[in-house]
Amino acid sequence: MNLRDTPDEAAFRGELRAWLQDNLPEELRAHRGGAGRFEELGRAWSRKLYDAGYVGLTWPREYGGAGAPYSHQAIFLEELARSEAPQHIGVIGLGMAGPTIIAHGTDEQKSAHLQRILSAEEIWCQGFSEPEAGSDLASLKTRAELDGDAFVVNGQKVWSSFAHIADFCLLLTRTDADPAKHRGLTYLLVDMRSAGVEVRPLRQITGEGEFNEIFFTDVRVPRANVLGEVGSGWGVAMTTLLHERGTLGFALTAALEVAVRKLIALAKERRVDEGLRERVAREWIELQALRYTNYRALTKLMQTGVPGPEGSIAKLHWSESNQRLTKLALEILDTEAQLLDGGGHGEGYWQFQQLRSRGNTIEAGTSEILRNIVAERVLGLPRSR
Amino acid sequence: MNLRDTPDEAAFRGELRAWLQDNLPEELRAHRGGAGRFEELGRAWSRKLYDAGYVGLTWPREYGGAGAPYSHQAIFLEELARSEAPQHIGVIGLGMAGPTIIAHGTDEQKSAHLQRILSAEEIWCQGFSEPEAGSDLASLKTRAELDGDAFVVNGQKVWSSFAHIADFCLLLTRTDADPAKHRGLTYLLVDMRSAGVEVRPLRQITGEGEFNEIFFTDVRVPRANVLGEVGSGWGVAMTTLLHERGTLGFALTAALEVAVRKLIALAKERRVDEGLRERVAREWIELQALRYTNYRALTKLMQTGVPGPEGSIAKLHWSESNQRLTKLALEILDTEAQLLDGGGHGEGYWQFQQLRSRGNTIEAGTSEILRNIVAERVLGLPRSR
Amino acid sequence: MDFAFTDEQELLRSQARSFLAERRSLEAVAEREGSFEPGSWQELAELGWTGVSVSEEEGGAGLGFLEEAVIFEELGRVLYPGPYFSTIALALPALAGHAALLQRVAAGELTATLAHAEAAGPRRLADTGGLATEARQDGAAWTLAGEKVLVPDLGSAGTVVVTARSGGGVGLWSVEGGAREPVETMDSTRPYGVLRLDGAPASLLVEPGSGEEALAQIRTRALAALALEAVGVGEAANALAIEHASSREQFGRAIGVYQAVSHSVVDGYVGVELARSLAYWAAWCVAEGDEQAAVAAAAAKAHAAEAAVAACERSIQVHGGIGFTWEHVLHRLYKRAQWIQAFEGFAPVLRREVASALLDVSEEESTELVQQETPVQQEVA
Amino acid sequence: MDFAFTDEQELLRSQARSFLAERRSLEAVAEREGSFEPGSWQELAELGWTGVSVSEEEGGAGLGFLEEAVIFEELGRVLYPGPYFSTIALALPALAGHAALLQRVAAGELTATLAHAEAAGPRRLADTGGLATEARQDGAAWTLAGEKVLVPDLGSAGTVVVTARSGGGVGLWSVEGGAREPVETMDSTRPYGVLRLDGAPASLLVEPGSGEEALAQIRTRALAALALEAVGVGEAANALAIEHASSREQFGRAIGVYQAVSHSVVDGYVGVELARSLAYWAAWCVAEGDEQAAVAAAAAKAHAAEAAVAACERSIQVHGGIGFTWEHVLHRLYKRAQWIQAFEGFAPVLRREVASALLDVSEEESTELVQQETPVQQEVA
Repeated sequence: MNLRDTPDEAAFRGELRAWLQDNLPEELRAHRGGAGRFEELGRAWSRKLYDAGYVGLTWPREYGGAGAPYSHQAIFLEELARSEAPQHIGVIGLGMAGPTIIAHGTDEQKSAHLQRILSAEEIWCQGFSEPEAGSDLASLKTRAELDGDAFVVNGQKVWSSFAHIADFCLLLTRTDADPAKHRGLTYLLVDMRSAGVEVRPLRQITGEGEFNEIFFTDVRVPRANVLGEVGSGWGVAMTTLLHERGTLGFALTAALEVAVRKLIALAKERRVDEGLRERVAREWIELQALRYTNYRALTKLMQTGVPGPEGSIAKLHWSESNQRLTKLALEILDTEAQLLDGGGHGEGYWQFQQLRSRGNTIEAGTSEILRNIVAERVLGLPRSR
Repeated sequence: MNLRDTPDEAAFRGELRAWLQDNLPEELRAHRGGAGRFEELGRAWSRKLYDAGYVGLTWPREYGGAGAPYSHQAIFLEELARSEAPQHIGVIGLGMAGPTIIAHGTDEQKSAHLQRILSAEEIWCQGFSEPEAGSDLASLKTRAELDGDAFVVNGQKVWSSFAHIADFCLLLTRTDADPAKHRGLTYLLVDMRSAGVEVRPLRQITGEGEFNEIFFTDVRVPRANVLGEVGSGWGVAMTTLLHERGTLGFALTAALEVAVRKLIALAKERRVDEGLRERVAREWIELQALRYTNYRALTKLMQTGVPGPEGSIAKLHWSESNQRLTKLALEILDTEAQLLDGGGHGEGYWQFQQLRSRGNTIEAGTSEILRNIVAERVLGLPRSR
Repeated sequence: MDFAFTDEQELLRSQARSFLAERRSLEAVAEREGSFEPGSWQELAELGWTGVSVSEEEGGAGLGFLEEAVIFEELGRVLYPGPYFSTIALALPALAGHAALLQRVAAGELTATLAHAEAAGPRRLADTGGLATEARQDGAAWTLAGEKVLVPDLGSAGTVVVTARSGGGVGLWSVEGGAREPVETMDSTRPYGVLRLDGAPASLLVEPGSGEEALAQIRTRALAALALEAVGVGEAANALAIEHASSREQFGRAIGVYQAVSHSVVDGYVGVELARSLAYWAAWCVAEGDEQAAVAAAAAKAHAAEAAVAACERSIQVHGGIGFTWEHVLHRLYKRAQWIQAFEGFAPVLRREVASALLDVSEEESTELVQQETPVQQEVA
Repeated sequence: MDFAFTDEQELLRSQARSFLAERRSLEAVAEREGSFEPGSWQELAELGWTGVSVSEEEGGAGLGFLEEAVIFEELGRVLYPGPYFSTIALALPALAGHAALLQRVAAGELTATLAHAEAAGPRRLADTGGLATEARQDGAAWTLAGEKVLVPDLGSAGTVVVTARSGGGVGLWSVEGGAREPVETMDSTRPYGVLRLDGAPASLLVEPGSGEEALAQIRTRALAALALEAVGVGEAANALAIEHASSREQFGRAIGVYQAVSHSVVDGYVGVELARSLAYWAAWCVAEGDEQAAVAAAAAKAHAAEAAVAACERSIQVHGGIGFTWEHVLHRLYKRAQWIQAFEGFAPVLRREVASALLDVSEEESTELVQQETPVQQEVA
């Protein structure tokens, strides 16, 4: 056990920190999240990260990655959080599309997409959820019917981040009305510029439109764009979700660290009473719990190459911590908690964060589904009904 | 809406308060609960209450009751709590056996038992739960087989309060192995002095033995002791449980009021900090919430004669309040929280209460079952699986 | 002992509920993005709601706070975006004795609010320390100078009751002028405003020196009113959760069959029912002028605001993604619940106030509160 | 960055676990009603556990706190009722430099504890205000006079490390005499005692004036040790809950299929896993003498004690009636979790300490803690 950086890690961290100091544009610092402001600048910043060699740190070198140990990726996310820099805009490409294509893609698919994902030339979105198929993903209805050398896609997807700026979509479709729902699904890589694709932003309770609906009307997707086999979409999708949760912990810790830091600054500024002080300390402790749980997971990942169940635990814990923390911030703002300008932190920062946090226990696997997963797969409890 | 006593209620309260001042033996005051100390004195005290006309306040006059409005029973419980006097020892007889016999009993059963329940000449216990049939009551296995003019009972019951001093038992048995579990149950009134009845105290985590196991080996129960019809035991049992929960609210409020009062005294004595003060206030507020919810229920009961769903709500709320409150008391005791003598309140009062409180969410309907009941019967949600 | 609304009060409730369902439903409020439609105020006045507690001579119904309580709860259920809370709970008590103003309020011709907080001065009604707005008398005429923040419904209020300091101490004046600047709030149905007074003409409502007492009474009423509103908000959020849990299917079944869903809905329901008991208790204390009114109102508001917020959060979670969208009405309930929560202090602030009443008193007084906090026994003592 | 125990440490853990399962299982502890069997101490010594951090010259293994951490956690899992915590966490650091005592501890010949709290004086190791026990020197000989309360494992301790005041300030002495009175505790596996010293002969361990510093180090070690114990206790409670939820049937199914049960078990598990991360972090900080050790230990103990208590409570609830009986082992875990919780302050007390470290410092220092609380980056700076 050694919680300090190895010389190699220390060197990597030092270089990165210096690079961020020199290269992070001031207007990107302290980006509050949400879709609105980041898009224009996001691709340029992502490209800059790519050119400096900081994108795809753990990807194999043959696909344009750095082939570095996972600890470098952890350090990268920590340092990004510390400097309040935004992440690469292609989070779905990097975290989900890329690993899934590496696992299941043809050589053509790999060479078409992987390098462009890293360089932010291709932004990806995910087309899994549907209005009637949320937690129960396997009941999805978007149809893909083979017509010559293409699948013709009709249906509707929802809760799709980045769809309004995405170049490609990871689309899960039904190609067979098999009663065994998990079979009969096919995974397609869809060009978002295809005719018949329409994206409508879904306004959230924050007032911003971070997610989208995507409507597919007779969209033709070349057969070559099937990822994996026709009918094997469920298995491919599980790879995507495994990667979604497997690499999540550090990004969540980084996000929570930023929030805790701002919370502490707020508490100091407002000279809060003993009761609130104690609750601020609790949030800091919960952050450490998340951080060191991730380190345990990272150590296991580096030893075994397989992500442990900690991804689900981290998501559960982070979402509840972030919800509690942002409510605490509003309580510190006290009678000013309702003010969207002037009274709070700049432009309703905490109000935005607090409202946004309610989505944390819903998106990327509801807390209910995650608890089912931990109960069944980690604790071995009988399958919940 | 008028939260003050009517002149009639005020007169009743005034007399009762004066009576308690004159008649409550000092050694019964501030009885901490638990089985150990109360038994010897309990019957005498109960008889005294009976002789003064304070037992069976809402029972019909024809069965020895006072035929008074429910508000008198509420006032009775409030004043008992205020003076820290114990309740009548026959709580199961008064709250469950009596009402069930009134509803389903023969004239012979009524005249044999009702008056003796009031006077504490007969103490009752309940024989419902079994080791394999807790929340799932209908799966009980204790058999009763007709042999001439008697049922022969074999089986085991558990979690039976007062069984070690009880004269009679409300026994739910299986007389038919009907696959529809609810049918085939028969409700018997069993003399605890019958041959073949053995009671073994079950020691609890407090160290005391408040509950018991009861073993029945070839116990002969006269056929005349069937309550209701043979095979209709489930319905009769539901009457018992309805009364268990229907009249519970005021007793729970009374118990919580005693606890809150002691908590406040402790907090004042220990001059606790702001954080603990606020938590003490919270418990007082939760007590008021329970109290006024009961008043709402009482008003509805007096208007309609039917207890509302507030019984389940009161039980849920009380059990969690009492658990939180007793933990708070130990936190106020701080480094002395572990001391069973000297350091805490007399003879480990709070330690006993805190440990005992863990049973509150299990006994008389687990919180999980009560939430199911509220979900299905009050909110009309689809039946939980 | 009778803890039920009278038949007349229940009739008022059912009339209110059906009127609001038809004319001012939650859905309709959402369609207008929660903005106030001035015409709606006259409708309320015609129903007699603006004059409930105004005497019959002054054009009101001569009823009391229990009837207003019914209205507060029902308006909370549909998030009525007009200045009813500001006019009836915050301003009206200060108008007592001013027949002309009362008549205009009862007739629906005048809306009002209360301006007390200041940027560098007091933030709560319970506090007048540092109050800097000045009242000056010139003959019979008064003028006020100062700046008030966090004024509820300032944009839709006709007259503003303003706290200020003069030689005689803190008093209350009414002002119609001054510069008003709207402030954007999370809950758009009840925005705040900033009021700048630079020698604005004012009418004296409450004598200098009596301001603190008037504020204390207003505060107790306001806390009780907000507790009642919170009950309405929480009940509406629960109703949506029950509806969704019963109809939404996943894995081939209504999601309400899953205990993770149904037990959460139950806890939301239980919380609001307990809050309801406290809110009605507080309402009765206010209506009766009971000496426990201040503590009861603080306790009820603390509990009910938390219950409403929790009910909304549970409801959003039960709804999943759809409950997180702007188009769904839930977020509006949630934002109002949070508005209520923040007004005059979050629950811990109010609970500390209750703690003082319980712990910083003699044995005897504390026994009063603990044992006899139920007013049931008062006639015995 | 390597947040795993070494292979040697893992071997120690698996040996400990199988030894304890065989010889000192939770069930066996329960059969003896949690009483200490003195013979068991020699077994521990033979395994080398009493001398883990004692140098090899003094008969120990010359290892560090990470190895002791493994033992603390494993002993917590089975509620070992002997004075391991008292000897190794509370007393041992004060014996540093006293070779003869260290040798006896390593050899299993000497158990020990620490007596600091006084009835009218300090109650926590963090506090020496009002410390009234007096140390008097007569030539080379010392005697102590005073009364100590809340002395853990006093009944089974050979020597007692006692804090006292002399002209030079607070120091630490060892005492074998004095009158010892047992005190009944909720957790019978770790009883307290009262120690009365009336001129008892004593040996100086830590110079007067250096007592506070020594206590601070002992305290950090003790908090980390209790966090580790709490993880063991919580894990044992969770294991029982999982086992019961998988095997107990109601309504024709294992109760673990019901989310009210399974999600509660999950929350218990998640709580203990998070606590484990904090406890290992604190252990590493103690082992390394890291400057964050005090804050890490306070944070870990606060969190882990609450997690263990919650895990026990969830487990009792999942077990239903049987979990509430004396014969079931659960209540013993619960009582130990509560013992840990109360020692040196419940979580809010410790969190206030953490709050001071975060909020009562300069911008720079706070940034250190917030951003760089991960020691990962220290070699960069």
